[in-house]
Amino acid sequence: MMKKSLFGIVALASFMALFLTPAFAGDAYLVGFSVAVTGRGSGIYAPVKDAFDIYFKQVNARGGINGHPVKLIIKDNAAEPSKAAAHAKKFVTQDKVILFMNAALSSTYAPMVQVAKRYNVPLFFAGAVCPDAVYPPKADPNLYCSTAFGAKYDSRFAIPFIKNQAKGPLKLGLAAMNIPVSRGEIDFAEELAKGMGIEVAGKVAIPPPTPDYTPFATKLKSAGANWVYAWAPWGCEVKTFEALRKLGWKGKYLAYAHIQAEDDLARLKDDDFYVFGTNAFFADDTEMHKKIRAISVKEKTIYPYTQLTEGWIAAMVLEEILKKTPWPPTPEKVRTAMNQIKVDLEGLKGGPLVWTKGNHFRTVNYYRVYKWDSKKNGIVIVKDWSPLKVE
Amino acid sequence: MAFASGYFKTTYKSDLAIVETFSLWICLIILTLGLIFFPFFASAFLMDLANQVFLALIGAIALMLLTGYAGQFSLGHAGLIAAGAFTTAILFKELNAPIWVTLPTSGLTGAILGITFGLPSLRLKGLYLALSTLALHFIVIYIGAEYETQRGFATGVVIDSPSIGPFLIEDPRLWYFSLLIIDILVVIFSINLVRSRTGRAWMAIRDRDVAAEALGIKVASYKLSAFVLTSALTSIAGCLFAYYRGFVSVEAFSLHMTIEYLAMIIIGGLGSILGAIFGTIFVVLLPYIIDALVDILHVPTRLTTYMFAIKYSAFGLIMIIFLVFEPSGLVGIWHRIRDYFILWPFKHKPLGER
Amino acid sequence: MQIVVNVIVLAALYCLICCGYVLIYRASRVLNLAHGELMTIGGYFLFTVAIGLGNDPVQSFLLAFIFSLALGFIVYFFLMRFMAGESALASVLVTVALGILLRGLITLIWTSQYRHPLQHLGMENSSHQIVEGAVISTFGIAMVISTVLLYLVLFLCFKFTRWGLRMRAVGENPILASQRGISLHMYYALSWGIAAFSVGLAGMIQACDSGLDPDMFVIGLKAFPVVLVGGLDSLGGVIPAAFIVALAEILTIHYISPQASEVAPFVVLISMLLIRPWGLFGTKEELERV
Amino acid sequence: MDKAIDLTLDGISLNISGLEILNFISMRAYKGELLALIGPNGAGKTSLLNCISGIYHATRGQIRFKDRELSGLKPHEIAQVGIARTFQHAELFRHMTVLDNLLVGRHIKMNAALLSNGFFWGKTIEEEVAHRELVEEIIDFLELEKYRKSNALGLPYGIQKIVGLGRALAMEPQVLLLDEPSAGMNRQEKEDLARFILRIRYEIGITMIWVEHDMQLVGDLADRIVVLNFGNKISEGKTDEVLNDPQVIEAYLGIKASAKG
Amino acid sequence: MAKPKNETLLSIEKLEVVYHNVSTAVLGVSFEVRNHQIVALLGINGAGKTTTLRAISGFLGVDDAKVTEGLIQFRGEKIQNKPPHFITKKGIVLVPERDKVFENLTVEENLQVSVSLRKSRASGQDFKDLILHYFPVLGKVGNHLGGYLSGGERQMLALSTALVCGPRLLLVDELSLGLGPIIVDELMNLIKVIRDEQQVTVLLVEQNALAALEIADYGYVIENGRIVFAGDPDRLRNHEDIKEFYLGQGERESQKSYRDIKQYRRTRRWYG
Repeated sequence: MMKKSLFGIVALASFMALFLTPAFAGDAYLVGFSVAVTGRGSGIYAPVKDAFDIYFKQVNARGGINGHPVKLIIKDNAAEPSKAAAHAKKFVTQDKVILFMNAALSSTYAPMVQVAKRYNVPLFFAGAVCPDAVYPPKADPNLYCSTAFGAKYDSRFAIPFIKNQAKGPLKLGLAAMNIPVSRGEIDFAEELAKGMGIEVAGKVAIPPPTPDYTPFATKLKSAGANWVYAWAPWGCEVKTFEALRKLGWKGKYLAYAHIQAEDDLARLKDDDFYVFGTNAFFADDTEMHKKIRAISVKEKTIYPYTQLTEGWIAAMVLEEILKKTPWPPTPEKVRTAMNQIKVDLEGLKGGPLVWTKGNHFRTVNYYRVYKWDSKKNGIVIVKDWSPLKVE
Repeated sequence: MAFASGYFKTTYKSDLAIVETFSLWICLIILTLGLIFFPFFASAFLMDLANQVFLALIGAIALMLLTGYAGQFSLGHAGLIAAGAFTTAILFKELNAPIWVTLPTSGLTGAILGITFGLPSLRLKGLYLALSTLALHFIVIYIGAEYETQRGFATGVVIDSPSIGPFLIEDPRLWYFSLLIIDILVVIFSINLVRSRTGRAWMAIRDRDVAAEALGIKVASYKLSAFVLTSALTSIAGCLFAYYRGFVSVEAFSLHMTIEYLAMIIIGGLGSILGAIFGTIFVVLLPYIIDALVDILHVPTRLTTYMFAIKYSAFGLIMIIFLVFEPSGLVGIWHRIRDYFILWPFKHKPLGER
Repeated sequence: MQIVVNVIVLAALYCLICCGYVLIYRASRVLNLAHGELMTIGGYFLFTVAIGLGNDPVQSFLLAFIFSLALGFIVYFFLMRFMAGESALASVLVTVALGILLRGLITLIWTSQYRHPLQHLGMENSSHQIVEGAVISTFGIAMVISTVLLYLVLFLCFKFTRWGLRMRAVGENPILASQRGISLHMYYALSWGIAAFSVGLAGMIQACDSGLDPDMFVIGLKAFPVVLVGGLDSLGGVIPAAFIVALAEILTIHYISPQASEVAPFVVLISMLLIRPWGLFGTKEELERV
Repeated sequence: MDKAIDLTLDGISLNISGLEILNFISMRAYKGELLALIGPNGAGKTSLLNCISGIYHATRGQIRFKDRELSGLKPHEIAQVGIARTFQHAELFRHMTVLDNLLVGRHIKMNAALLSNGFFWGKTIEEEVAHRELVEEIIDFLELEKYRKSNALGLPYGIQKIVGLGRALAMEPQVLLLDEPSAGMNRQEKEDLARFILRIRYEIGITMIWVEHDMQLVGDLADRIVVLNFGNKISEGKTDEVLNDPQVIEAYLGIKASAKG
Repeated sequence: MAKPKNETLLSIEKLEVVYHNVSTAVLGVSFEVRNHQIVALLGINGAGKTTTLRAISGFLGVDDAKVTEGLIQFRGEKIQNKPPHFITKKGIVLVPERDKVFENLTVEENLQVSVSLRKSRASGQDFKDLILHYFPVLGKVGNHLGGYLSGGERQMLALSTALVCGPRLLLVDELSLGLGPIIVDELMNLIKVIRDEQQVTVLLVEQNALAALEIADYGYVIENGRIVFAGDPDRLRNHEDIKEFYLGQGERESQKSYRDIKQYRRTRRWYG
């Protein structure tokens, strides 16, 4: 009976803990961050958190922003919408953050968007896909996005690129993962391609947990595709490519460059595997890259430095936002700051990231294409920054 | 005039009362008052947790009726919630249907799915049945994903807050009270059900189906009725879920959700509505309790990544601990604590008590 | 032709995964829902060992085998042993909880990054033309060969060795087996060990073939229909069932729609349950018992 | 005795996976009589009961209740016809109280539907109270008062059997099949059981087919006896006649019958 | 009470078994089995015989039963609540009432399954000869599955697999169940032979008291979980009550008919 009573007391104490949220120092910029460190797709989102950790450790070590430290309240939502929703509510009502962020599966977006709208607090997506509401011309006043992905825009760059690259008759294969985001983009790419007079040979949507990609690759190969375009989570893109190669497919492959792309290019060492994206690779070795690498090594980040760019950019943007937010900060002031952001990303992207009142995505999206070059035994740029205006 | 030295029932009707004693009435009234006044001092975060519990409770009670009372296993619970949510989403998007259309239609969809996927229960038992209902999950999710993709709702279908007449149910407090009323209805409905003819038939089938059939219970139709009722209730919960969250997306209905519901009824204690309530509160709040404990510990930011992984494991570990050491569930602990106070200062139950 | 090879490789993978489901179920009437996690961990074992040993595939694999086997024993002795006599549902839920625990541990130890053990083993996953128009990768071959070997060894053991015989006896009637002097714990642990080993092997080959990440566990769930179609308690039933399901899946990819391949196994499962609820080779009494 | 025939079995044979369990058994039960079915272990007595109550389906032969053909009916349909049974091992619903166990017995006599049950509206309450009264009568009849709200799981074996009997009685059957009701009872419990059986026989007047091992009980109580041995009927008739039939004594008491083969 | 000779092999004291933490099955049974004897434990269905045997042979986790009170001693060692395989290795082997053979294994395989206590002393071949010596029938059906055997063959196979374990004490539950009188006689005699030749002690649990007392050296009567009577076979056979209840041969006239039970004991109604 003693043990059982103890059990009850522990339960009661934990329950009380729910009500007692720790008080934060009043002089910090409070930012909420709900991220999928565990659970589905956490491989993409956890590095963002990793980058934020080291970035703001530095910022705070420098004395913070405008003389105030930045306090990130980081919560793990394990990619579950209900947890993301609860976190958002907690950030806004209990912690009184001035802005909150999301880096998780797209299913967590809507509940957080709801909170942002309802409580009129800006929400900043630092994770994967940008929701429609951030695009111009009528961007939602509370939603912002700095991520590399640009649904609909990516394919607008990719399909013409493939058309230009292809020598001889082009037969385009399309690969998506069977999740609405990915399939939507690939359907869009199919229309684009058809509009440009490209023959689409085969389109596959691969169910998320697939033990064997070979059957899907077989389908693409037997359809006679000599170029394949994939816009899906990285695992799906690269595994489809590998499966195609294992089948002896000789064509070329263009995939969206996720954070893992650089490492995998070096691993696969395949001359016909092209990746495109809006973030510069560490192969560029700019000053900024050296800096990130140095800090990452020094702080012993959990994820390799090559995967930190995405998070680093978001962190730079956040720093810029907070810089423009005069003390004492309010969501209102943050919003004002966010509507006139121009961040020089120092080579991490093709140009500055600019937010305006009507465009919370970026005014210009710069794309670059990389691939492995076995002659040079390194990653080379196939096509340098090409701007694509976002309107 | 003599006073009765205890509580006596004089009619069979009074023996049927749910709330049997005066003191129980007082407890209930205090609980109700607490529930009524809770929204007026709770933060929006706590309100959200309360609403989450209320939402989950409908599904948990439905599953309890099916598994805890009728003895049928199902792994398709998340699929049923998804079915309700997608019915709502499709009706809302395609026909701009109001809640008084979507809610019953969701229930109907659930009922139809219940019949379809209850049919294997006539031939299958236990694990076989559980695994065949897994197909329900995958098929519903597949259909949902197809709808989302075909209609171009890449990041999920957004649904507006429902309105009943002139009232727009958007405020968490309004949600709270709406859900509270629905929950109370569901709880009372279930309690009534399990103490009357239908419930007894279910329990008879669960305990000994051969004997039940020999007593004239149509085993097949009762199994089906359990599936239909559960599915309908669950789908209704799915509809409310869609409205409360304001969006529907296939990624939100993973198998993990099914497992959470199973955990609710088993940790709560199978075969008890009270157990479903306890289990729901426990399972819904557990991650946040661990969260809060982590907050109190003030783990350095650098280590939080590890803390999150540990937190994720802890959910599994706590489930294991419960299943291994407390098979009768939270309701078992509750009975022991209650007995302890009732019997105090004596240690043992008098003989002859059950 | 390629389609046939694809079916064979996929069926081999399913066989390898489902072997464990059946072994554990036959021995202790528990359906192990943490099987996918055991598989993933097998892959991670190989990854860790490969990094530690570096470019030594034979030793790496052997060590990873031992780890997987040991994991199975540990799971039995420290967890499942306590579930004897509990309801089937509770036992199954324990394995579910174990799965959650293991997934958390995987993220904790190995993070959520994509991993590629092949890099560290110093091996190539090249492809080989076996017949005109059909190609198979090295690890595809490895998958098929190890499946054949595993099943062959298991069948021979069950048929001709004393412990195999006793394992069958334990599966059929644990009480009588125990009364005939067989220590159940040992045989249950053995079945968990072999199950963890076989599924870990699947995980290792899978990791070499197409990389490793924590989400791999879902493949374990995808193999479910195979076990049910074959009959939960029938090891021999797994093989035809795996072929049927793999065939259905691959034909769907090719002739219906690739995304529908997700539900194809379940359609097979449901049609199977309508015709023979106890599976292809399962015993009818089995159905009554569970 | 009223000679109206209640139950007719006509050439019942039963094969289960190749094993001949019952072999062309014909017998009849007259209205209101207490018909004992005896025979050594494995003679097929319980199988015969299972055939009547629809749990097994006879391979050949017919079963009629009054003029109604019963072959092929499902157990619950047979229950609705008015044939109740008890089980050798009571088979109570373990997690339910005695009261609820008995109320399950009232199932076919109640007709409130699911929704009305859930809302506990007028009809349900009326029904619950009315049937509760009837069940209380059975509790009174079988002297189960002190176990009313106990869980079936913890009851002494003898009491479980009596509850099983009560559950069958609650169905208000016209024919009652008793499967070794006295098994596992001591003398005192058997005396009680005998009393209950007699009361059912004379007061309520239900036809009973009674599988029994205890020869004394059979000898004292039964009106008529049917004897089975290895799936064959070897004797049928008035109690005294059957018990003195040398063939029965041989089969039953296990004295070597080499002469007969 | 006549004291049997020889040293005590097995002694049970005030045994109490609880199933599922609630229902008590056996209440305070006490008896003992002496070396080299055949002891019969008689009683009707549900009297607690099988539970007693199961308690001696050990419970498994799957049974959800345990010995809560009392003592089971085998050669002076406490063995209650030990797992069955442990007890088998101590030399107590049970031939259960049902599920006595592995139905999906052949007869040969059934014999091989048993873990032998005398592994060091006898090779597998010796066992085979031994078994064929007692049960020549099994040699003919060696390749048949256990499930397809007749009742008698099944019982013989069960006895054989138990013998392979090399028991000191053989527990036999309902040897006669479902068997014809001739085969019962045959088996009973075989048990006696085996006892003599193999130095085995036998505890026989039977409903068929007549057959059991034929070969037993000592007998106990168990009723409602209690030993109500004990003695050597003659004493049991000649006791009026035993005759009445278990041998079915009491003089019916002398005993009270169930019809004549005084109804007023509990109720004030008379019937019949």
